[in-house]
Amino acid sequence: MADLEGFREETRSWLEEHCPASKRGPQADTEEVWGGRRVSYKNPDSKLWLERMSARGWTAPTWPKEYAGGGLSQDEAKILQQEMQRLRCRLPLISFGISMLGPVLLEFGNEEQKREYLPKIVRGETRWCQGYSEPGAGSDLASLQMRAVLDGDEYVVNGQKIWTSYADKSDWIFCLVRTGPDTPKHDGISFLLIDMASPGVSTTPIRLISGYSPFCQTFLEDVRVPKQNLVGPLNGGWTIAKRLLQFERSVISEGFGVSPRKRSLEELARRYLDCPSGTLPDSLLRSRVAQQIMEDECFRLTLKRSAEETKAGQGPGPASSMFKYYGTELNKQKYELMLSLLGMQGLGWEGEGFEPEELVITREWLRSKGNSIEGGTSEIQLNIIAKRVLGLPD
Amino acid sequence: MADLEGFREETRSWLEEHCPASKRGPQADTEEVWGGRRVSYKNPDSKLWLERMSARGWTAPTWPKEYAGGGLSQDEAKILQQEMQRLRCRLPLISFGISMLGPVLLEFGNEEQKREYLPKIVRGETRWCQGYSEPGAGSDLASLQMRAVLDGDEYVVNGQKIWTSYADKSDWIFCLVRTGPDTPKHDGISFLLIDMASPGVSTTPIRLISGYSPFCQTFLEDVRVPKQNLVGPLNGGWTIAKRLLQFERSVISEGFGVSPRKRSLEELARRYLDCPSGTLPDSLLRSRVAQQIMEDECFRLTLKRSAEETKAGQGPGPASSMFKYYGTELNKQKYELMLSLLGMQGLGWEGEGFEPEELVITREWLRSKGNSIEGGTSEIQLNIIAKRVLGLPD
Amino acid sequence: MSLVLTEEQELLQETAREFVKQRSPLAKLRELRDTQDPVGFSRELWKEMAELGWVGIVFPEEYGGAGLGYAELGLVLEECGGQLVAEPFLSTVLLGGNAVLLAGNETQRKDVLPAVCGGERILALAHQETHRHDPYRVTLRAEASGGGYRLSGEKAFVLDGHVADQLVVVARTSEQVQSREGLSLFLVDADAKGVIRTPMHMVDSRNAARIRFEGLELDRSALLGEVGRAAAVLDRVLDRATVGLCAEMLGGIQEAFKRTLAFLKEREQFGVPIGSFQALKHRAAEMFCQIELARSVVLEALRALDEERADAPELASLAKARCADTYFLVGNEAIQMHGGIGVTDESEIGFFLKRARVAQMTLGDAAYHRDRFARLRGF
Amino acid sequence: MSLVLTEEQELLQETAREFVKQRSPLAKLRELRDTQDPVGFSRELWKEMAELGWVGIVFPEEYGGAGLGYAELGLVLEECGGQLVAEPFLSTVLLGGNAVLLAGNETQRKDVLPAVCGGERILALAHQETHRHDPYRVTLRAEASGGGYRLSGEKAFVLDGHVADQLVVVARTSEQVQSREGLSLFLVDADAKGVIRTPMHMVDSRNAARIRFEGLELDRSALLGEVGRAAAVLDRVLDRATVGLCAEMLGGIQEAFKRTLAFLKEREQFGVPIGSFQALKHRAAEMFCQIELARSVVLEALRALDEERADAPELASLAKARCADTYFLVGNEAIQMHGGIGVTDESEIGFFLKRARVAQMTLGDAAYHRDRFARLRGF
Repeated sequence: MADLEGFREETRSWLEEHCPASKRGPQADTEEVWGGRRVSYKNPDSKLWLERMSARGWTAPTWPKEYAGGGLSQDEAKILQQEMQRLRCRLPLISFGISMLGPVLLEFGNEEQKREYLPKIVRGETRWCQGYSEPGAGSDLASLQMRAVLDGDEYVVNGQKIWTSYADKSDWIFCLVRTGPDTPKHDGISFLLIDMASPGVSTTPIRLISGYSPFCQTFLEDVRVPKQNLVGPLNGGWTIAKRLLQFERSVISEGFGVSPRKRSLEELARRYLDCPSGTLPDSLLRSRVAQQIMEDECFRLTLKRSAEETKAGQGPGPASSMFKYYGTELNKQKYELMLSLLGMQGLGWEGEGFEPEELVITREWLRSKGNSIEGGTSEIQLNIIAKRVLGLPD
Repeated sequence: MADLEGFREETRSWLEEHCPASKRGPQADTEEVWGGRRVSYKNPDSKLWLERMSARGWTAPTWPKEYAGGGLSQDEAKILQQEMQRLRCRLPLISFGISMLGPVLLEFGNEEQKREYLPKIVRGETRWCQGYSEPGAGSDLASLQMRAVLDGDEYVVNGQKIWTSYADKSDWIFCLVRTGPDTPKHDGISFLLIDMASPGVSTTPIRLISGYSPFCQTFLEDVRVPKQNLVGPLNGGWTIAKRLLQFERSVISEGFGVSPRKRSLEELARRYLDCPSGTLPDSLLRSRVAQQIMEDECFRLTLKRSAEETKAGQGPGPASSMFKYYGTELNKQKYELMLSLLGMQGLGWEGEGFEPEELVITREWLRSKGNSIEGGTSEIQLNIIAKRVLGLPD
Repeated sequence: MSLVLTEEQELLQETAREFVKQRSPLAKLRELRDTQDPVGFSRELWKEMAELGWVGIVFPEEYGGAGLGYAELGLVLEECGGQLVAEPFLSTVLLGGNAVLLAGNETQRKDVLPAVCGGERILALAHQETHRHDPYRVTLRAEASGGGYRLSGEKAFVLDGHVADQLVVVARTSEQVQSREGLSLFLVDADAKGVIRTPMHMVDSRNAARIRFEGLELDRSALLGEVGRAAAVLDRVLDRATVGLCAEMLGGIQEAFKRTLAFLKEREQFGVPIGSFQALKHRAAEMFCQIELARSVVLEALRALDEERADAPELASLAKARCADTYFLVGNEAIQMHGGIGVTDESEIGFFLKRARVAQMTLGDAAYHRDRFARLRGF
Repeated sequence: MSLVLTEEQELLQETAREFVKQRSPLAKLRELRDTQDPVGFSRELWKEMAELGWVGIVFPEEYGGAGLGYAELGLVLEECGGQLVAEPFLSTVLLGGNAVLLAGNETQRKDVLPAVCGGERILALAHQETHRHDPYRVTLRAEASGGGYRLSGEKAFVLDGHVADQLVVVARTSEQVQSREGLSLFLVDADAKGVIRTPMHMVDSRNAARIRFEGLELDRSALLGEVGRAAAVLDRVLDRATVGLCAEMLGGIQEAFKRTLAFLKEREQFGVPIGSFQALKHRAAEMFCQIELARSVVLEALRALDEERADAPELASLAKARCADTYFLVGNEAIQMHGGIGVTDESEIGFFLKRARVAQMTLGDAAYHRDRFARLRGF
């Protein structure tokens, strides 16, 4: 304990000294740093902050030092997080490499792969995206068709991925590919790392109902991939795929645990019910606001309890399906409530008649509809809970 | 049209003359007449009223006159109903024979059976009950096990039925029995009429959570049934069974279209929110009351539309599943709302602390839970809608 | 009158279905949106609809209409709703047109309605002032000035107000805000000096306007109906418009459901159509029930308007609450059941969700209409 | 303190589970009901529970208690809730006992609490007057009389009031009905002259009483705490009782769900276990999520009581609203999923539905606690 307190003090003073003032407190989405070859910094402090943090391995605090990670214990990592929150330090790097690929490489990668890829993730040098879904393989991921055929020392990859987040901005993609027979479907899948600068890779952004385009279609045509880019055993990719989905679900559901910069529901209610203080005048909306806040609170307490219970260090289990399911449903419900509060003012698309904040809420309301689909639909999560947690028969 | 108006006038004056005053307006459940061998009349007028109505065949207005029915057209029957409502005449007879067995006999019975059974139904001389479900065959009705084996001119029947409504008070039972092979399940079922006075028939009432016992377990042990009591072809009972279920569903759902004698939701709200007039003080409960009344109204309008659309004279189709499902769910929701209005006063079981009306509501709240189970669960109704109406694949 | 269609009505329904399919499928709305069409609908198409007699369906023949009823208009609106047709039935016929028909004097009717029925004049009703439907909450003032009136104040979410030729403006001539008394209607040329319009681009790709009246001077003849007594007319106009909107919503609900059902039968995962999964089946069956209820109440409400029944206001609220909830349910389920495809702009299914949300709030959401229903019932 | 159990807590949990299973399974409640037991629980069993130290868990050792916390009491209540144990934790420990502990002077505590901890004395809190929970709505008056007070008025739904040895009565000594000010507590012998009790038999087979006070004369020493200032204490008592009730509800919720899951795996229709039907699976998974949430908030609320945190009142309301909704959901789904068997009295599953409904209303339903949460948050 004494050691931890010492660590807390060191950390605090290091952060106070090294976190640039402009990287503290709320910031715009456009200031987020995702790294990669094509990174550009709107704010030079962002670059500085990333360099300082990654030099200590603190962009990936619990990864081993030998792979450029922070080498921190869970307790130390928590302290780091608390101290960053205390100072309101922004994350130096947002990265699917850190949240999704890294944990998988640590568990399934060989020594060479860890040494090759992890440090570049820690330093934000490589931006990764995820090549899982295909047009015919959504909820039924294992029916995927992208084919990788060994030709000498290289795999030749052909096929199409869909829902690749930010594929158009990424350097590398981790892909599920079919290397073995179609049936049984799960047995012929491998996990392959592909440099997107390879000839034959192309991407097209997908426009969503919200007007945003965070996803792409990704096409691979005769793309040649060195065979050492295979992670885990040949045709053994499904185990890795499932593990990674658990990490992904945790990311998505954690995302809904807090919403930092936006106006709270209570603030929105006060503003749009025209009631700066005291009891809100519309009993029905007031009750819905209370209910939503209470449900969010219950969800937060459940995340907290789960964290305490799994402190021992296990990764996320099937319960991650619950968080993914419930978190996204709750988020959709919350946006519906916001729209009810804003009334017609929450139904603009663009132009003068609406405030920018209102337009963002409308767009994010539409965006929220995808949360219960991406990363495994709500229906898939419920299936997983029924089967894995409750043991209900097939 | 002129004829119909003539019929209306005749009917009206006949009713005015012949319907005893005590059989008009609200009455207690205990005054309901179910007929049968063991009938006893609390009120002598009830007997008189039944005799007068059945003499004209108006207990079964649309059945052919040759079977003692009223021989009325659909339009005339509707007029009779309207005129009875106008005078608030009570039904002279409540009978599963009229609502369930009769229509089936008219469609599937042979001439002898019609002549034997229908007139006694019309006159309320025979009280029928339904032997469908078995302990192992609820939603999966076709897996029933009660066996009937031909022995000379008689079937020997062995097995157990459950959920037989008022079996302990009935004279005859119409039963689904297995006469053929188990697989395919549907092909070995026959529809058999059994006199409950036969040796080997016994019943035990089932106590429900509401404290009521409207259902029984019915045991048949070596019961001998003349083979002419078979309705329709041997092993062809499943078609009849399904048809009868549609009639049953209509009965159950129609039951929820109106609730005559009870306090309305608005009256309950006024009483238990202590607000004799004006706007109800609890906005949330007021909104729920409004919503319930509105949903009941939508349901009523849908029953009405369906009646208009099927006026041509078809029997109830798969849409009856919708009414059964929705009507019972709505009814459950309504009782939950009543309990919310009554507060703790709606949670009594017996004794002084509660008014009789309150205790009835509590019991009926519990009773309502069974509505979405008996006569085919809500889940079964949804399956039927999905398959038969929406054409979704198996 | 029966809920079962007459032969004439069936013919009208078929014509409307065919016309909408050929001339104004959903792709049209996307095109208008993507080309950032400043009008947001097609004036030519509107003229064609007028020539087919649809624009004037409910107006008396003496004003160029067909003298038919809401049962008939409902059929057309239902078909339009199925393809999210953006032409101005709601603004021009149901709101503006009805205001002139019900409140106007003979001169005003003769001036406005034939032009409306001919598809030449677009109207809008400028009533709402805040982000919430609240018909008697009127602060825009009309003050006596010379022989006429001077209008000052602002309206918002005036449907099609950005292109309307004439506006029917609800103004306060006396009493306090929120009072049902003291309201008056004025017929105003939309391009008059002192009328400043800002377009509002809505999420459903339709348009409305924020309109400021800066001391607009009006002649006495601009008054529509009796001074200070507009509420009774306004109620009737809003009821008709609400029921008409519900018919449109019903069309959208049914179409979104139809497309979703087709998708459930077609889309395969795990080697079977996803419509074979029982959880989705049950949800689809539930939607079916809700839609059947919506259909019943909309048809009854249309009938009540035609029969000028006393329960028409109640039925309007019943229909709107029901359609709002049902469109919400179906719009959301449609997206979720379409999965990834459902959230792409490339798919048309998202357009229904967007329209559902706007239609839900327009002329009062379900909570508003439940409250109104309770008020009408006296509790 | 952690949400993960300590070794001592695990031991307590196991002991409680075993004891309840052996000595007080659900069948016991049925037996009490069917024999129309006038008490409605077993005084002997209550003594045994006292001997195990459970009755006094949260009371200081100086009054015969164990000096432990709500985390520990919660474990016992959860196990009791699983078998719907009817013994008087809520009335005697959480409500009555806490009132004496928080408001009483040393003499009063010494008189009452050791007898409570020993399982010898049953208490009840007579606070509610109408069919709805509304803590400051007190009309029962205590008027100064001689050196003491005279109590006149009526209480209803006094839990276990039909057999309590002593009553803690909330009375109005000043101010208007509904005022938070002017409330006082009195400790009254239940068999005193002028106390007229009518038992109320509730649907969950527990009992309460309607109690009339007909000018009951009390000595000055009957006053519990400061005159006119009882609200603050009452709030704390109700919060503790609410959270305790939630722990009991959580136990019932979990047990009803466990039984339903077992039934889904066991019961076959169409040749397969009904738990293989996807629609039921999804509903079961949904329940699982709701129950996990309920569990989290109950554990946090118990912890907040032990840490005497400022957010304890908020958490009490959060827990009650959540448990009320979840017990309602699970109670109803349990019946429906059990099918025909579920609605028979022979099955035990219906007992959970009945208890769910009563527990839901007791000490305020979800609507009450959502309103209170909003008030506590200031909106």
